[in-house]
Amino acid sequence: MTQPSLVTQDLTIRFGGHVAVNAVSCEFRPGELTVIVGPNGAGKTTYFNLISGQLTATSGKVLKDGTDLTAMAPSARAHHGIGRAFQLTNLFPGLTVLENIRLAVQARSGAGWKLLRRVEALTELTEKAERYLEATKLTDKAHQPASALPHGDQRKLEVALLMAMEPDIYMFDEPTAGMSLDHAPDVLDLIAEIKKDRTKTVLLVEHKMDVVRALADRIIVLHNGELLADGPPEEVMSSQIVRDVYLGKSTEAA
Amino acid sequence: MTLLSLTNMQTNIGEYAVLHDISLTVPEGGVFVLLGRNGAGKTTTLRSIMGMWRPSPGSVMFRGQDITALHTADIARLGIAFVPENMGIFGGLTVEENLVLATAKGKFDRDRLNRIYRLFPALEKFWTKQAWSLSGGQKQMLSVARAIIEPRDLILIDEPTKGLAPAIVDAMAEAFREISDTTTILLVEQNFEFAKSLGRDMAVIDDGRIAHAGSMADFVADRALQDRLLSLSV
Amino acid sequence: QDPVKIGLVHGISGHAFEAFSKQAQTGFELGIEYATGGTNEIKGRPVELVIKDSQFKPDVARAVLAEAYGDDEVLLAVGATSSGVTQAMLPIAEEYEKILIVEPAVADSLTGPDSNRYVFKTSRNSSMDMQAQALALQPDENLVVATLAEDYAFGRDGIEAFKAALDGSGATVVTEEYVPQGTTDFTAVAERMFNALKDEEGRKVILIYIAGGGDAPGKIQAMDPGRYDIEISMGGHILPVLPTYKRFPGLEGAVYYYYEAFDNEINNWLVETHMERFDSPPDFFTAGGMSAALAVVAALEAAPEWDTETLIETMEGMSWDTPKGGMTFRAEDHQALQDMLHFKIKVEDDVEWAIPEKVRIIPAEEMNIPIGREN
Amino acid sequence: MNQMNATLTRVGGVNLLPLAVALVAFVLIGAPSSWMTLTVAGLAMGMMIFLMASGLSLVFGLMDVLNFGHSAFVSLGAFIAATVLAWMGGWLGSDSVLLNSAALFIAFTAAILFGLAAGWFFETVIIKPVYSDHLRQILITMGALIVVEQAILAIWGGTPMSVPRPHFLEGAFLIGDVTIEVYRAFAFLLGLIVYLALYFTLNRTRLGLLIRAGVENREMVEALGFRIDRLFIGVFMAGSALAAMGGAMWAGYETLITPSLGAEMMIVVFIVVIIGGLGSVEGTLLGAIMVGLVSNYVGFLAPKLALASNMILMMIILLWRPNGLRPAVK
Amino acid sequence: MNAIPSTQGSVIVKAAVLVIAALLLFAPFLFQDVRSLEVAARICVFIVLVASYDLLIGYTGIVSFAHTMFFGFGAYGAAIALKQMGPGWDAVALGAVAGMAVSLVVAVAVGLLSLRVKAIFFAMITLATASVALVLASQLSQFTGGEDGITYRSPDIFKTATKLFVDEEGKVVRIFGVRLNGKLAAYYFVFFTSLAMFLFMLRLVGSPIGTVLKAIRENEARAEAIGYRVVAYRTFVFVIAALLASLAGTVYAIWLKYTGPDTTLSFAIMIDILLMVVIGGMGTMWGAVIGAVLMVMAQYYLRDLMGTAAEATANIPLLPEVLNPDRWLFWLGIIFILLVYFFPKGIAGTIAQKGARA
Ligand SMILES: Nc1ncnc2c1ncn2[C@@H]1O[C@H](COP(=O)(O)OP(=O)(O)OP(=O)(O)O)[C@@H](O)[C@H]1O
Ligand SMILES: Nc1ncnc2c1ncn2[C@@H]1O[C@H](COP(=O)(O)OP(=O)(O)OP(=O)(O)O)[C@@H](O)[C@H]1O
Ligand SMILES: [Mg+2]
Ligand SMILES: [Mg+2]
Repeated sequence: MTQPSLVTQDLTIRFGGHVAVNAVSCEFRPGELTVIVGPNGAGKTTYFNLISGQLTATSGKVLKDGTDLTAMAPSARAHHGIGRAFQLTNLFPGLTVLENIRLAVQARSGAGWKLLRRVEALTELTEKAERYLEATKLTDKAHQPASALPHGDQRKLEVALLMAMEPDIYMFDEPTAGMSLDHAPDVLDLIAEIKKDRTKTVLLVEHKMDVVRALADRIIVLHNGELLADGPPEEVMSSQIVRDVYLGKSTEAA
Repeated sequence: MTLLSLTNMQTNIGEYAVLHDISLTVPEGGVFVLLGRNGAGKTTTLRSIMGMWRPSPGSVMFRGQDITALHTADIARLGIAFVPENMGIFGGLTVEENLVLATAKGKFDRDRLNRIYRLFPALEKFWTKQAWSLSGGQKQMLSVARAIIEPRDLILIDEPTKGLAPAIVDAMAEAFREISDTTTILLVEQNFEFAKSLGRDMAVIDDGRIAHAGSMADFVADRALQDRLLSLSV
Repeated sequence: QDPVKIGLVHGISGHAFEAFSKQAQTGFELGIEYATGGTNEIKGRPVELVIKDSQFKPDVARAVLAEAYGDDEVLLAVGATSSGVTQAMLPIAEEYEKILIVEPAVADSLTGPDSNRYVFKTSRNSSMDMQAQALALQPDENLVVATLAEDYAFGRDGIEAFKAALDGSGATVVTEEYVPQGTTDFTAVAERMFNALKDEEGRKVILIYIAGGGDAPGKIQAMDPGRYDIEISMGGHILPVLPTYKRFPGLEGAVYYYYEAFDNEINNWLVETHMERFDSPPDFFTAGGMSAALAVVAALEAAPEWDTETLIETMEGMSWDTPKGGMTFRAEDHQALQDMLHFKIKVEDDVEWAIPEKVRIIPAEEMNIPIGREN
Repeated sequence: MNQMNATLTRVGGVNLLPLAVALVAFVLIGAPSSWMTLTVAGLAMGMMIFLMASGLSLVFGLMDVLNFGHSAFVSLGAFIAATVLAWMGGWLGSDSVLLNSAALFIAFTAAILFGLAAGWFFETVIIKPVYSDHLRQILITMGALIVVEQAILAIWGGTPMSVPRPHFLEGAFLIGDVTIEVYRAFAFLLGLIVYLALYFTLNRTRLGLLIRAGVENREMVEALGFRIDRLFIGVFMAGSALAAMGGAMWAGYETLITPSLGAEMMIVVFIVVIIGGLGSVEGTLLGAIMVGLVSNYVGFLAPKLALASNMILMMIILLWRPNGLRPAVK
Repeated sequence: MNAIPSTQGSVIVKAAVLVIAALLLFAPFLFQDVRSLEVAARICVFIVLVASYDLLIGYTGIVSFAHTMFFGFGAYGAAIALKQMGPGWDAVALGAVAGMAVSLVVAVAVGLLSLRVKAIFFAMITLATASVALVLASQLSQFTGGEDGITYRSPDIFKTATKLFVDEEGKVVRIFGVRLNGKLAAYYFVFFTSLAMFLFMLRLVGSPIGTVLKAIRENEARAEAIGYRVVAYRTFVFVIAALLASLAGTVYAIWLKYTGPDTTLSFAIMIDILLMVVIGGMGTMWGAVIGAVLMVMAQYYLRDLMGTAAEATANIPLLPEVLNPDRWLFWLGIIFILLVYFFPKGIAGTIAQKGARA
């Protein structure tokens, strides 16, 4: 088995008296797509926030390829290859779609501090950004401001930003929420594509069971901030406890 | 009996024409589902009803009264509630305060409150927490709770199930079914399973026009139509 | 005949002091009228006033003064109201080699080392204010003083001048208090001064030297210094402020001008004309503006030629009459030496303001005003 | 840090801060009569600042509108009250306390009425187009400030105007060696009344909630059936009226006023609102009292530092609590 | 990636700026009166000052009230050096460097300490810092001249009496009636240093860092998440803007030969800068040019214009009162409100956008 690329050790955060993520230890490996499920408020997004740095853990550690990221700022973690897309759309609303993506490409390339080069002169950046536009089928909206996109396209742009960061660890937080049935497959195809690259690690939060079934290599279940189950999809999904806390009766329906 | 009717509604946002021609009749009682791809104009339709965008030309009639030109607040006072796509919760206020504002007199009806607690236990748990710190799904619950804390004639709901765990989705379906006896629900939904289980009537919007309207049962039966309008084949 | 052009550079917009500038202008116009006997002509040439607004901004003041000298070709210029603005204008006079008469700005430094030989100053300076103030206290061994001033160069220089004037009289200064500019609450500093003075023997005085608002005297008075036999002393003020002096009957101090105190032909004309035209008596800056105008006319009439060098020669040491008596431009630094008024406040119910009644005129010779520079 | 804060909250929280400051000052000052004089004067000064700041706090905190024009209302209130008082010189001069108070009451009412009208005008014409745009708010209200200041200059002229005071508010009570100015006692009472009125309307009604919600998401409050536009006008009018009243009160304290009076008080008012914490009237009161006390103590103990005392206080408090002492929104 | 996409409107804006640049370049020859040259020089300096402020407020969304403080550091640096050491380029260089050094230290300190806090608090902290600087300038009067400021001489080549070129008779050469004297040299010194700084800023905002700044303004948290260290970038622009302001201060000090609180540090200038940024249009360097030109012109000429208008309308009741030149600030305020109201994006921004729609 390959070395784990991302490890969380006893990762914990409390808000006042409320423990949102409670001593979660987990290892993630390249080439593996892990789906994180759990009821609303289980701590999934918070877990992501702890890994990518929007929140700092009360205790516990986050390691990427052996490097301790726990105390780093989000930007530093991004440079260590952690990338994530947000559950609630989180873009640069006043910039165009192309500019949004180019920013991510530029961050990756480290060109941010070039003071006296004109942006236009850095054609590689633009070309790369255009590739991601194409991959997410947003090319014809390239020059619209992000704020004018309909919800579904904003979700796509959110994903495109993550892709453009070219991280080692991809974290998707309900990427297809609110996407219509004709758009969702585009995004799912992209995720499947990343999965094929055996050097990348993918974490996915998703409530849609068909998506989970189609993509997951492994499922972990969070409940009240604790790691409740961890294992291959069929095994986890059929366990009684998961049915009780998460699925309700819709398992029968589906 | 017709509760709400939209006639030849055309809405522009800035310089963009978004709705081209929307005519729709929503009967009283039950759940009316609006379907359509991303960007089709569903949200815009709901906002046009609420008076947040102004259709022109076109008109919105509610219980026989022309509400096209009314102020949003006055429309709401007619007994119409709105659950927006982005949830529209007040992050700086606590869960309780969010709900207080949605009541008519500033006081809770105990029964309704208990029902909401049952439906969304998280809200009771985080009653005094500031809403911005809730999880995505909890915010969605709060937004729906705000709409049903008072009896209303019509609720406009924009994609309530997105981000909700399956168990909660079930509970919500249950709740909608329950209140739809007395309250009409105009539901925009991408989750076809959910929509299918609730809807009595439905319409599909495509590119700012009504592409299809009819009963849900007929639509469910017609696979070809579904494929064409919603790309359900995947 | 070509007109004689005279530039008036004052701040007439953008600051609460603009009213002072307007007084100065009115005074200047009246002065020209009086001195030319209403003909508005000097040696047959009509006087034309070129009025410029410094907006109370030093850079603007420099530009408009340069414009007056360079483009409008004024013979000489008069200004300005604020000391900082005037300070900035001084080098322009030197650059254009034309005369600048400073009125009504007060700072000593305007005739100090950074000034130049093209600058003459008709307005009084801070040293005069403070020396007169010291003399009005009739200092002797029995006098104990606590001083209160604002904490910046103007305030500190004033207190220095005051102490210099007390030197040798035997009076003591027990504490010097400085408050930030714009202070409105004087409780703390009053407590400090009370504490310093209350156990002293002799005549106990708090000397207040605050140019800005804030009403320090009133607020200190409200704290009842009388219970420790402490009296308040301060300089006089412009008319709109004098109503507030009604709270201090019997207060003694020194002031630049009060219209009833000076009895001479010019002042009588000024008061009469001003009453007639504006229905109010003339104030500080009206008298100041008039003095400047009288200096200009006196110089132009005396000078054989009107080129700058001849004018400077004429004006150095020149004496002329003003509403407040004779003034003399000191040859060394071009400061006009002048008399000051020692007053005592009298309150009369039917007069809107408190009257600074004349005790005596302090003649210029009694004051020892330091020489700012050697021209 | 967390623990420290927790202990603090248990014993009364930041509300005790002024008490702590006063205690420290007592030890440092030594002389009880001086300390008492300073403390009482500081409290009253705090109340006066609160009166001027409350309107700003209301508008700034609840509606998230940064009204630089606030100081213009303060100045206008001062001038209007002064003018009315001058007209009623007869009543003021009389020995009857009743006539005295009547004149004062009319002057204050005039200022308040004017504030209401000006607030209405300001909201509908100037502020409405720039809600939720901080920068443009700062700018447009700054423009309004220039206009109003110039208008005051045009109407009342630039020379300082003296403000007659009713007789019964002159002078001081003398208790032992401690002096308490009558006018300060009056201002203190006025401030207290305003505080209580604000506190009850904001905390005992849904009004405060509504306004806060409206600031965050105007559309949604409307979708809940509230006419937020009318509400905002109301709040704005109240804020302006408070400003005008604060100005009227300050005019009486200053006795000699210039058109720049409002602008001169503005920095201290902003400081108070900020150290108090955004949006809470309680915070503003606390901040005002802290500023009043600290500046008096520092002025007595270390006059050199007096100028910077407010700034230093603000920096310390912001470093300790980046959102101010008692922010309404955490 | 310019602030303004290339549209018909933005072409108009750029053309206008080019015309302004040309007018400024030939100003001494086109307008041969004293005031015009003062106005032109002030415009040059303020363009730099406003553009550097726009880097903060327009491009990064940082509201600072301390910009005049940095302007003042540069001006006082040069002024004190020139005063103490006498007129000379060594004094200018020393003053400029000293001013920039102080600006650098203060900007880094303020930036690192407080750019993390909420925008409004940052604004307050800068306001506090700036007022402390103002107080210091007043208190250290033995160096700064206190409220009255200091006058001094600038290098000899800039003296009006200096003849740059002489003809056979030893008289100063004239071109188109303009004397080639030190005043002219001083003007071109101001013009070209300002131009250089402006071009530097233009390049800066067109560089990748310009995009990053805008991203930070739009959504700080997201910029951090995709890998930009927000505090570092913010501090960096804050420092750059401070250094440029400081240099502009030095240039202005050399031109004015006087430095005092009212020409450099005062809050009134801060407000002027704000007004200029807004009138011109935030987030576009071109806007800074337009804003500075209009405001400075208004300051110097609106008054005269109103005087003329008041005279012209002398017979009509009321109007002359309202048009009284002493009330010019009143009108400036009104114009300003209308501008913010109708041109929310400033003149440059609005014109550029108009084109985009057409
Ligand atoms: N503020 C806006 N400015 C410009 N265009 C807008 C704006 N809001 C919506 N649109 C456009 O209007 C069209 C319809 O949008 P709408 O939000 O109504 O779609 P929708 O059917 O609700 O889509 P989704 O399922 O993604 O929510 C889209 O093409 C969108 O680009
Ligand atoms: N900053 C915060 N302060 C206080 N509580 C928080 C904060 N962030 C999250 N929480 C709480 O932590 C819990 C976990 O939230 P989280 O957003 O991680 O849930 P989630 O699993 O992503 O749920 P969902 O599926 O609804 O998005 C919630 O109860 C939430 O209220
Ligand atoms: Mg989540
Ligand atoms: Mg939608």
